[in-house]
Amino acid sequence: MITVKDLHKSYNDLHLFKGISLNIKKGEVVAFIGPSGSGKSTFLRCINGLEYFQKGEVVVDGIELHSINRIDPTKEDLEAIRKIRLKVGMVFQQFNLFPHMTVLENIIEAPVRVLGIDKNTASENALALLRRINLENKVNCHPEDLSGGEQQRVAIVRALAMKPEVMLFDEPTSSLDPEMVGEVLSVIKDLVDEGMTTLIVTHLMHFAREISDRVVVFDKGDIIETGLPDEIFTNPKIGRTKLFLSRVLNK
Amino acid sequence: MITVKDLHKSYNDLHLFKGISLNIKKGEVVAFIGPSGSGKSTFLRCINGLEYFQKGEVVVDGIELHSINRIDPTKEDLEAIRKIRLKVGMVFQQFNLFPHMTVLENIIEAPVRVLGIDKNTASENALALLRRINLENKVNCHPEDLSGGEQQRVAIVRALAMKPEVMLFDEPTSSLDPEMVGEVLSVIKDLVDEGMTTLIVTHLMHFAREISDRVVVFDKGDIIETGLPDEIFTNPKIGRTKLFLSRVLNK
Amino acid sequence: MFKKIFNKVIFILSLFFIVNLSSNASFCAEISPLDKIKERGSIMWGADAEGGAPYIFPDPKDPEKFIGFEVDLAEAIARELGVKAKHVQNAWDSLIPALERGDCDIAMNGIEITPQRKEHILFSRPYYVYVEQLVVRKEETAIKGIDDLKGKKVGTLSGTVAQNILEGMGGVDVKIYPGQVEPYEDLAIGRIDGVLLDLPIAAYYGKPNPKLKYAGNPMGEGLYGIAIRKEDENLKNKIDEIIDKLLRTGELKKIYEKWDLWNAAQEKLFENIQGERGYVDLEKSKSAPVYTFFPYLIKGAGVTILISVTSMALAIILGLFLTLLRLYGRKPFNNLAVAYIEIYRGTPLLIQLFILYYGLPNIGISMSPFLAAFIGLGMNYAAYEAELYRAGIMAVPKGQMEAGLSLGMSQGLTVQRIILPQAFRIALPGITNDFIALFKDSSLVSIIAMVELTKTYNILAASTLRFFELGLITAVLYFGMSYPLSLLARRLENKLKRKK
Amino acid sequence: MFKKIFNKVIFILSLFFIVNLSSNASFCAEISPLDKIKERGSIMWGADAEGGAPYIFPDPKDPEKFIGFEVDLAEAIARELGVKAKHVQNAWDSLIPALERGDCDIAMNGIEITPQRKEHILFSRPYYVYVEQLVVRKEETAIKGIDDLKGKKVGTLSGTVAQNILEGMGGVDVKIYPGQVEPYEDLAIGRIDGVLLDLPIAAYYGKPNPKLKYAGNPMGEGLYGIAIRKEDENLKNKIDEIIDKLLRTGELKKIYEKWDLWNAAQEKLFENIQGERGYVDLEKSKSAPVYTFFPYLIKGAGVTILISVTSMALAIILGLFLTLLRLYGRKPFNNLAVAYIEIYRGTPLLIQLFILYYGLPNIGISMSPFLAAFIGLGMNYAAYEAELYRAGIMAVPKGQMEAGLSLGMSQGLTVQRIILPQAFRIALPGITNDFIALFKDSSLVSIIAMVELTKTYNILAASTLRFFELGLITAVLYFGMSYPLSLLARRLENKLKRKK
Ligand SMILES: Nc1ncnc2c1ncn2[C@@H]1O[C@H](COP(=O)(O)OP(=O)(O)OP(=O)(O)O)[C@@H](O)[C@H]1O
Ligand SMILES: Nc1ncnc2c1ncn2[C@@H]1O[C@H](COP(=O)(O)OP(=O)(O)OP(=O)(O)O)[C@@H](O)[C@H]1O
Ligand SMILES: [Mg+2]
Ligand SMILES: [Mg+2]
Repeated sequence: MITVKDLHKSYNDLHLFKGISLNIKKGEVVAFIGPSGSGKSTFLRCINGLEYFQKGEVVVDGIELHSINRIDPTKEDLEAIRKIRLKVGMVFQQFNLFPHMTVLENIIEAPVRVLGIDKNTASENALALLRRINLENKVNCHPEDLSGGEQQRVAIVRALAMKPEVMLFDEPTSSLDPEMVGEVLSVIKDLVDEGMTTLIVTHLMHFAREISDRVVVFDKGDIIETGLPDEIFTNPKIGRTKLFLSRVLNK
Repeated sequence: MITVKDLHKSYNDLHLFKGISLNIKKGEVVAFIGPSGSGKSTFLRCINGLEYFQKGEVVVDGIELHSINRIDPTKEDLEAIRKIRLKVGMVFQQFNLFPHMTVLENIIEAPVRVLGIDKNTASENALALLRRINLENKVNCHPEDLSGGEQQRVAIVRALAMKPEVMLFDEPTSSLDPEMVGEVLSVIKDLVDEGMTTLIVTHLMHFAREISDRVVVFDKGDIIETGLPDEIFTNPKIGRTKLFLSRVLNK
Repeated sequence: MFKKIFNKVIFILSLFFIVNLSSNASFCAEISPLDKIKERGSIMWGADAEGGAPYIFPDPKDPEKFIGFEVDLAEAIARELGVKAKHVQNAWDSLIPALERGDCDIAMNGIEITPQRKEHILFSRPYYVYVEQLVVRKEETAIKGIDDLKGKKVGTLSGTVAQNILEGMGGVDVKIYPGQVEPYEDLAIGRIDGVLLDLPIAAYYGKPNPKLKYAGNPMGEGLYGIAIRKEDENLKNKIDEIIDKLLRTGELKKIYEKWDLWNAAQEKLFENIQGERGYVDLEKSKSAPVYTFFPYLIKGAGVTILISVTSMALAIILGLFLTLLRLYGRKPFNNLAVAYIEIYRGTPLLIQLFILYYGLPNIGISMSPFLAAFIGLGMNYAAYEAELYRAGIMAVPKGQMEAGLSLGMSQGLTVQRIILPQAFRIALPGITNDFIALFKDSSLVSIIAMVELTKTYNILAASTLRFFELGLITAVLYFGMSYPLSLLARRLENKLKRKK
Repeated sequence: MFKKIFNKVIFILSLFFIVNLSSNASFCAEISPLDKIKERGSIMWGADAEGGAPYIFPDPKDPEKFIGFEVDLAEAIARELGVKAKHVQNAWDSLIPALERGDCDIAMNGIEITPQRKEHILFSRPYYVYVEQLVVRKEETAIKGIDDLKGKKVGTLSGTVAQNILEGMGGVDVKIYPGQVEPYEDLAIGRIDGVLLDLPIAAYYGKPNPKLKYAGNPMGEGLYGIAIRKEDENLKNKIDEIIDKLLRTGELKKIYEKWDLWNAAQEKLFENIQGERGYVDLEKSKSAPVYTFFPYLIKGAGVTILISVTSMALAIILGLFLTLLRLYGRKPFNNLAVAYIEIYRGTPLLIQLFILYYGLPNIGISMSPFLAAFIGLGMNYAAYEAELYRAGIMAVPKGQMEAGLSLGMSQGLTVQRIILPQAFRIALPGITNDFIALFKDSSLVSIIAMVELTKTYNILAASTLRFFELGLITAVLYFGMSYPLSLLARRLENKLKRKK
């Protein structure tokens, strides 16, 4: 489904990725863990073309993204990115809700405008999702009137409403209480059961272990280890992973 | 140190706090837990006068805040709020870093301008704190070039640099990997040892249990239970708390 | 050739504030009824020697002395009063204000007797009768006289009797021009259907043009009277007596014959008229109270609003297009947008209007004044709007664009649905600024024969002399246009803010 | 009284684009050397009958006929050529363009012989000598003549010989006025130290003022010549011959005596001069190539920049103050700021300038032109700036203010250090817009006797007739002022954006 090959990415003088590769199969759930600043968010952003990269290749469901020229992309480049984005949904670390729209409008905007779904149908779908995560009474609020956790949940629902084939979650539960994390988890699990490929950046190890088919460990812009969750958490191969997990799991 | 008496707070038609009271002693570390949207952030914002409340009283170190008239506050009102804010630091859920300043400038701005600390001294203090949380190589970056966790750490350091007597942390570790949580935790612990009163909103139960002297449980704008961490986590009195914790702790 | 309008705008402005200045340059400053004149031994009469022959003008034999039929008349009157005549120079436009201020005892300089003027001053019985001539295109057959003008476009100068006649008729589309050449030009190229002006002007500018011809006989007689301060009733009576005597003795006729000004129309002077006749009939509707001017001023304000609102609409749309081209357009086009913006911001609006209205006909594109004003103002302001939108768009956090894109929305759709609504809120105060500035800039279009509020004010003030009253009303009207706009903008702002 | 400048601005603009328009109104359109004149049987001579006596003006006995000494001279010349003289009417300003376009054969209407004009046309040998008179205040003792003017402020009209004389002297602070009254007014109230103008003007406006007196004798003789197209060399030679003959036979003297124009200065006509003498010596520095005008234009541009930059500085600071008052001020004051903004946005800048410069002296506050321009423009633009800042401030997320406040920073400090820098970045394109508009609006200050770029252009163009060349240079200069501003703003924007 997703193939990343020899990805190189620099921010000005910070050479972050020095050629990393990863294959993700359809329907797989992959958890990305690793210290803050190790490049997890950047990796997700490269996959849906929000971040320009200097070298390498990203292939999503057969559509190829090369080192896109962000300054003057060709028509085909733009078309390719657009196609990828239709397949790939993303939940941002900073939510990026639309401040001039209500919760409901935030959610139905893309389904109605892009997929051409009937407004009523879209609203019903949105309300169903909102109900599951306890937000049905906030449908007509504007984002600035919501608590942090509420905003995060709206951002998740907004991305899910597009029914993408791949979802990129960037710390989707950071502002959620554990109770709500469980709720969100079950929503995601349902989608996974429907065959959605899922990439999740998370700092909650138990969450990563529970939900994922595979765990990818980032450190300093490099993938230092990948493996089954049980393997990684019980028997990490790499010293750095061991160190990271030992500090984390002894709590 | 902090006394909240009969606090009433409404957002438009949402009557959130219907008269809540709380006493916090000097040097105490209090953790606030509870579901998303239950009013934890609002409670902290009322304490340092960012949020106007309709009825009640907040007393911080002898300085009283009444139901402040936000539309046309008197000179004394403004003076009282100002004094409280000098004693009370806050780390926001959304960070609110200053985008036009570098990391270092963000941190030394208030100490230099408000406390009149020499610029060099302030920079050294800032660098010392940054080094502890692994950010010394980002001092000259602007906030938008930082990862989510990096931004959060800068926000914490910025508040701590003012050496307040009371700190309000609104989910200070939401974007941090567990490793970094430990680091931040130890920074906070040091300050607690120096006698700083600390109020922390958190969704990490183990974090709450480890750091706090007391745990306050919010639900739907009400304080449903307060008690020692061990008591609360092992033997909660209220059914709602039990429910909340049972879902949370069985992970 | 455009000096007239500017002259008037400026003069009227100056009237408000520098009334006292000109007194240094004038030669008398006493307030004096009939007795004072005798005591002083001279009657001060105001006239503008620049107005020219045959009224009053420098004697070629001795340029420091003035001659003219009005000089002769003034001397005859003075003689009858037993005093000497002393000329006081004043710009024509300011003769009556100068009279009212007491700079002179009477004003006599081809001043028509109009009801508006009679609000402020007394007039002696008329001392001369003059006429108007209609000019049309040579091939014109439908217009044989002034009665055929209903529904036609007819040009004239501002503040003239001809204008009053045309407006008094009703149903005529009157075009006010700043200078004497343009109406005949526009007539020749077909922009208007006729020109009504004083016979001498028609003779000079209209007659020689091979494309034009006279239509009908001269008509719309007007009467010249001597202006006297309201309170100097006894002076007026005395002067009426004198004119009567000069008429009866034939001395007045002799003066006019000397200056070759006698004609059949002058016989009217002998009729027992009280000075109210002549074209005054046409003006019955315009009577004293200020509110009678409201329709005219409000019509002017309406044109101002029409021009401003339509060109602002153009500016907003074209500006938006320019911004989008600049920010999201492909290579050569975004630079074209930048060039457009820099050039249109960098060149004066006046030049742009001139090119549109007077330049383009040279290459065969002839626009109506309204179209030229609309396009000229709109294209100019579009450049300014474009920059304001850009500022608004840049202020929207870039996460918003990313969020839209990663929902699969195209860039265009994201801009339309996500970026622009937020940018608009930010740009709104600047847009309001420009809209208000546009209300005032729109007065520039009077150079292309549009009569908007400023022009209407000038015209009314020049013919009624109620500079201050009308000026106040005009100022209130302008403010009344811009302030609701401010309020509206503020409300919109608040609404958008609440929705943020 | 202000008609002159506007007249010129407008005329010059119109020249660019409607050259062909006036040909309909003029009476001939053939290009003809000496032979053609004879063939046609008449010599077409251009003159402006509006200019007045004693040059050419309507005959009081028959207003359709023109008389004047130049009419007599034209007829004498025509008679010598064996043809008839035919007058072609043209506004004075456009006589030479009309000549060049072939609307007439010669132009003769008090046209001074200047080197600039000689770039474009030929001049016959001079046919008249005229003089300039200096006027000072009655109590003035230091200035006894033109030589005492160094370091003094001296008023004159634009495009006159007097101006050339004053500027040719160097070290004199020359103030250019739009009309003939104002320089003497300003002289009387002490704003300037002297006025140099043609003797007739001085006699009319200066002499009668009890506060003023003549200083020294008339001086700075100028020469009138007949203008002839460059290519009509043989016509020029023929006319020189004729003037020579008229001088020798005494016929010219007879004409001048008839019009009372003969005086001692005319003896100079008999000297074997070639037409280059007179004040021409003072003008040696101004020779043909365009770059010789650069210093003048650049000085004008300098004044434009000085006014624009200083008033923009005032606008920025005052605007900031108004915004802060509006957003963070206590009860009555914030409303005052709103009122200021609405009123200053709602009223025309021209009125504001007039109040400042011509209105305030009535209550004893007399400002220099520069001060009035600075304050007037600055206060007007401050209202617009205030709204732009407000827009910028409102666009900063409210979390920024909260973060500042909860760090213990006072509201003022937070605004200063946190809010304003971010707001400025957002408001910058709008501020650039206004700055560029200010460059153009600053040309309005020429009504209060400031000579900035537009005015300089008008003056130079009127005296050299190189409308198009100079117009192009002026346009480039304006663009050269606004474009770097745009670039600078863009760079600043990028810098601030990177720092965001
Ligand atoms: N400005 C506002 N206007 C209206 N309602 C608001 C506003 N701010 C917060 N609320 C509502 O008040 C309630 C409490 O919000 P608060 O931010 O205090 O919750 P919280 O406990 O911090 O939640 P979280 O853990 O998700 O951050 C929420 O239901 C929220 O929707
Ligand atoms: N726009 C940018 N310009 C320069 N450096 C950047 C930029 N964005 C991110 N970085 C740097 O790149 C590195 C990786 O950032 P990234 O956001 O991918 O980290 P992350 O793994 O998501 O961390 P976190 O868990 O804290 O969110 C960080 O060191 C960050 O400072
Ligand atoms: Mg991240
Ligand atoms: Mg919260």
